[in-house]
Amino acid sequence: MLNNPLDFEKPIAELDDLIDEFKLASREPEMRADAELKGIDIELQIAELETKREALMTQIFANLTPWNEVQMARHKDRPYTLDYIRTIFKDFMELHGDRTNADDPAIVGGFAKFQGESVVVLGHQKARDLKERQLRNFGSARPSGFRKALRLMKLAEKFSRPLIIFVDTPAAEANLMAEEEGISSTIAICLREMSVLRTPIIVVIIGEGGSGGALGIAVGDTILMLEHAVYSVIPPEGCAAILWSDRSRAPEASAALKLTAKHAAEFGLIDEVIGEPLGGAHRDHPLIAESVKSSLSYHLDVLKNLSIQDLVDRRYSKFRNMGRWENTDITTAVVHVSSSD
Amino acid sequence: MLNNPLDFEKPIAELDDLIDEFKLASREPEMRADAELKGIDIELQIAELETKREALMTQIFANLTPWNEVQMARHKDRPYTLDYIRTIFKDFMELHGDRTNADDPAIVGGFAKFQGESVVVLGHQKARDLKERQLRNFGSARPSGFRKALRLMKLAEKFSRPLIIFVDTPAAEANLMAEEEGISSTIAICLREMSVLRTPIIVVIIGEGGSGGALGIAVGDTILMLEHAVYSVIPPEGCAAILWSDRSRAPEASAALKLTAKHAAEFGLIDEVIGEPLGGAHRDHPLIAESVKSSLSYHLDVLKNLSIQDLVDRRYSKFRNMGRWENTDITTAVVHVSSSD
Amino acid sequence: MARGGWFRKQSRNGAAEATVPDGLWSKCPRCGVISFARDVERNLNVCPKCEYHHLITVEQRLTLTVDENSFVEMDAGITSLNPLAFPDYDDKLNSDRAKTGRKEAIVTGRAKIDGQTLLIGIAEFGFRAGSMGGAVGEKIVRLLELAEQENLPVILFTASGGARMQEGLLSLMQMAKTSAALARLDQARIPYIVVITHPTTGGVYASYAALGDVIIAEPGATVGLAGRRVGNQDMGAKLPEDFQTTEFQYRCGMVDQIVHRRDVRGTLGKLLMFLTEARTYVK
Amino acid sequence: MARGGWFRKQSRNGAAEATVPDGLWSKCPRCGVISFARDVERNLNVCPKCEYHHLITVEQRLTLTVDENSFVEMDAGITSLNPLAFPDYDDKLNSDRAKTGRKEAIVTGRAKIDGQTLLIGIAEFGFRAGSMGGAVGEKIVRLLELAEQENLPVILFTASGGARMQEGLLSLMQMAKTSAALARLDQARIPYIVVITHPTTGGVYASYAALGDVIIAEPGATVGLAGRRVGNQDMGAKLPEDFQTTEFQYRCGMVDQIVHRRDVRGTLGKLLMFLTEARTYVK
Ligand SMILES: [Zn+2]
Ligand SMILES: [Zn+2]
Repeated sequence: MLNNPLDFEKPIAELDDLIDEFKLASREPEMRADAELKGIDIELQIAELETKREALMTQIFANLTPWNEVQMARHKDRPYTLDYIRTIFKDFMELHGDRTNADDPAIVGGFAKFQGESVVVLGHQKARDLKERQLRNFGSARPSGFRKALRLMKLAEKFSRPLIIFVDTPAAEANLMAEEEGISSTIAICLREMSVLRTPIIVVIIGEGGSGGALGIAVGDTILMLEHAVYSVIPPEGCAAILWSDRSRAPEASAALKLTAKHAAEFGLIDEVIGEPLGGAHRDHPLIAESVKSSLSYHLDVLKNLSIQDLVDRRYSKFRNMGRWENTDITTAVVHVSSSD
Repeated sequence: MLNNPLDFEKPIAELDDLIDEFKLASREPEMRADAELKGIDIELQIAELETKREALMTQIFANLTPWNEVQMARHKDRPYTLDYIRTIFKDFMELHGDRTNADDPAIVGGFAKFQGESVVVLGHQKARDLKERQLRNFGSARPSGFRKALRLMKLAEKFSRPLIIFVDTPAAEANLMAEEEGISSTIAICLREMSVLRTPIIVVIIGEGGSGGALGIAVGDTILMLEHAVYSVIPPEGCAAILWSDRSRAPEASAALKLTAKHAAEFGLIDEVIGEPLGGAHRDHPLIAESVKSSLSYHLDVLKNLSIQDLVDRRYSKFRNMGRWENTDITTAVVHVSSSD
Repeated sequence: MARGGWFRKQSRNGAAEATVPDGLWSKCPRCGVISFARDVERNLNVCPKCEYHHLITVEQRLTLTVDENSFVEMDAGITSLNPLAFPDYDDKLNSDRAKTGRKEAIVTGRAKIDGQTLLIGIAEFGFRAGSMGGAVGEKIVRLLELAEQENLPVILFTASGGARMQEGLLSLMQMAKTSAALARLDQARIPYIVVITHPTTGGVYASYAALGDVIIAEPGATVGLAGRRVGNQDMGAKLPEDFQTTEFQYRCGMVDQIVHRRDVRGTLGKLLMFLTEARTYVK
Repeated sequence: MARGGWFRKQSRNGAAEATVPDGLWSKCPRCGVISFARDVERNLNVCPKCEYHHLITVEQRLTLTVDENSFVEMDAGITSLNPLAFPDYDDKLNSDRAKTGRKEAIVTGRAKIDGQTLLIGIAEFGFRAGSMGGAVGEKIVRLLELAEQENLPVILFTASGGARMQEGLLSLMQMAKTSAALARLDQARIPYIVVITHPTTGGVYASYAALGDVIIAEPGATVGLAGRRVGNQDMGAKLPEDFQTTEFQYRCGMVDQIVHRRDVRGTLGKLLMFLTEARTYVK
């Protein structure tokens, strides 16, 4: 059962409630007796409802709109970075502080063991209850968060540890203090330094890939993305505000922005879409963790077979070739239709 | 004439006033006539006074106590970093900002031409009038100042420009904001990074070399020190407070601390004492500038003849060998009586 | 007294305004003073009253900045596609192409300042508010790669609303693409100077605009990540008068010098001299 | 009820206090609670009431930290001279030598934690308040140079009033000397871990104590540049309750973890595992 069902999940939640009721009834002798008296076959009812539920699930989740995907990516029951760290990794030793003026709880990271190997893991951290959500600034990193992230990346480089990064943020913080501390400059420095970091980097977009706040820690050798995660140059609400001066038209903007995992893969901007359990990662934390783990494991092996120089050269080519454009100059006319496709 | 004579300079200042009066009289026909009437030979008087003044100068400045040297180093008429930059260098292009959150006016720096060659020059900046002194925080650098300094040092390294550094600070800032922004950490990082910076570094202690705040930008290949500058592990007032709970006993502490240029040279901690005009740098800005320039010129030529690797190795040895200790372990007994002497 | 031509259309984000009025008179968007258009132009399109730096065209910028006839454009034919089939984007591109006579929101090429050869890129704010899509990213990276090959210094004049929304995630990636090329330039120790002009925001400020070895900025420019409006909404806190301007960024340590338009050329000439001089002493 | 022995002499700077009372009882300098000395000792010299971490001797620290019998001391004979002929310094040195049985304010050597060999330095606060003179600097640099030669990780336990005033400028230079050796260790990519214990201030905090790849700190320690008193005098501003403590430095991003004394050994063991594991994937 979900704590926070989305609108389009509510029919499923209602069925779930009904099934639960029957299941309860089947365990209570008095209720069972009452049902038999009324000629109701509880087991049959449950079976029928479960069949119906499965059909409903398939129907709903096969037809998610881009806006539904945004909602899924922001789902409050969705696993967050620390959930993955706790399940996929061992011996997590969190490191704190940017060595400049703060420790930003919106980004967590440290050493950990991944399948017996020492790695550095980090990522944006959201939270569920209000107090912790505020503490984590809703996953919006401040300059100190990016500085901490960069510090951990340099540690990973120094000690030749693979870097595994989870991305889940609505955007970078952009308030007065963030501007005063150079949020733009800090992100830019992260982009530059990650592109030449001499250690393998795997990035997993697990929820919201919110523009520069996401990309600031997402320059990797391998970019994985969960099926119902989104990755966008601008929040759909902001896009709608610019296009139509109407934030409520975010669903339309979501469609226009092509911000789903499927699109990111089509554009060649990510390397793999990690499938989620039917109905989304939030319905089966252990299962999605297993999928992420096995994908990480596969890709880490691939990267480990490259020399460091190949790795860094390959990373440069990867990002250097992103983007589409054409050259209308007749002498050199060419259409560049992207990156890795 | 001095604007701000020190106590022990006052007899000289009084003579100066008297000489000025006679000189004025010699130019005023009425006063001349009056003097002749009274049988006073103005020119003779002036000559006598000037002889007396010279004797007094020699006598006073040959017998400065360590505390007098502290007073000299802090003299308000003494040339500051920007005074040297303006006279010794050309085309100074000041650069600003630590790229983190501030631009600290207590440290200035930028590109400049030294004898036709591009260099990076930086240093602590004090000031004379109260408003600018406050702006410059009396030459006490904040973390952002050290970050700016380090940024300029890295620019010097990147573009292979020699680095010329002027030191003149009572101490690093240590207030709440400085602690919040890691003043200690920032100084430590400067010390570490300067020791391996791949460009020649010449440091000139021009006034107050105030403990960590001075050393934080003073790890160089060649350390020059003005005759009346001081360089100390702790301000004499602080030392007196610790030893005798009495800051007014700073003169005694100054003697105990052996903080003069002469002592620094004897301990092998600096490479050259730059002589000042009789009575101190503040009595002849152009002359001391000329001396500093010629010393910089000589030492820069020496450094330019070294390979970068030799330079960096030599810098390591220089600081690695500073300090005195003995080994009382009978098997390896040795007395280490310092660095370069 | 004729007053034709100074009622200018304000663009949606309040940042852009026509730079040179059609008519005789020009009203300053900051101080409101009405001046002879010719006087404003003669003053390098800086308001004679309040020193407001009007937006200028790439041609005007080149005239102010590089040695006469020294500029040779590169990659002028590179232009955007509409990979997302984003509504109205094709029309907007075509309209901006017609309006500016440019194929994209940046012009790149080779030029000289005080006789010193360099590579230069100048944002065309009139083209999609200078925003960075695939074509802008490609043109910048080609410039940077050429700089590395030929060991030439690079100067970029920035003016941009940020990453170009209509190219979605592909445009966001231009931040990483340009920054990666700058990482290589950095490792090759090639000078890279940024001149921030009004306005420089969003993904452009959070990538190549913030990565200069030296960063100078024209006074009064809007410079920040998210734009003042966003900041206001998020915080409710009181913002300083000069929030997200050149002066604010200078105070916060992000800008080396605030340089009046009349001094930009001289400053760049001096910087090039400092940064490109032969490294005589390194053995 | 006997109360012998818990009236302890407070040192001038308020930082030091006798760690284990002679008598049966011990009064906590922070919370004032009186406990059985034996109970405090059994609790790793942490106050059972308020978790105040009492100063402990080098022997106690080694017992808590390294594998039994694994410690082999180095350079035990290195000791200070009195190069400035500073008043009373010789006497103070002799008295501290007698009191601590050590020749200097740091003990260095080779040891193991969880079977992993490392080089370790532990400050002896009882010797000249752990201050850094020429002998301390020399011992640390020897340790660091050996670490580079033998590719061994280094752990330093800090506790110091700063540079040792009585050696004047020579002691200030130990900041540069130790930091220069750490620069080389950094370039050689050898792990360097700092454990900050009460108190760590002045020139020690502004050099090797702040340069750890990882920095952990015991709770409640005084950690800062100039000491709370100085700060107060300079500013008149209201200071936070925890100004210049472990917790303050942690909040300001200077410390990776606040680690209770009972967990220091385990944390170090884990860190060594992470930092020294063979680099299998690098081709
Ligand atoms: Zn105006
Ligand atoms: Zn207690």
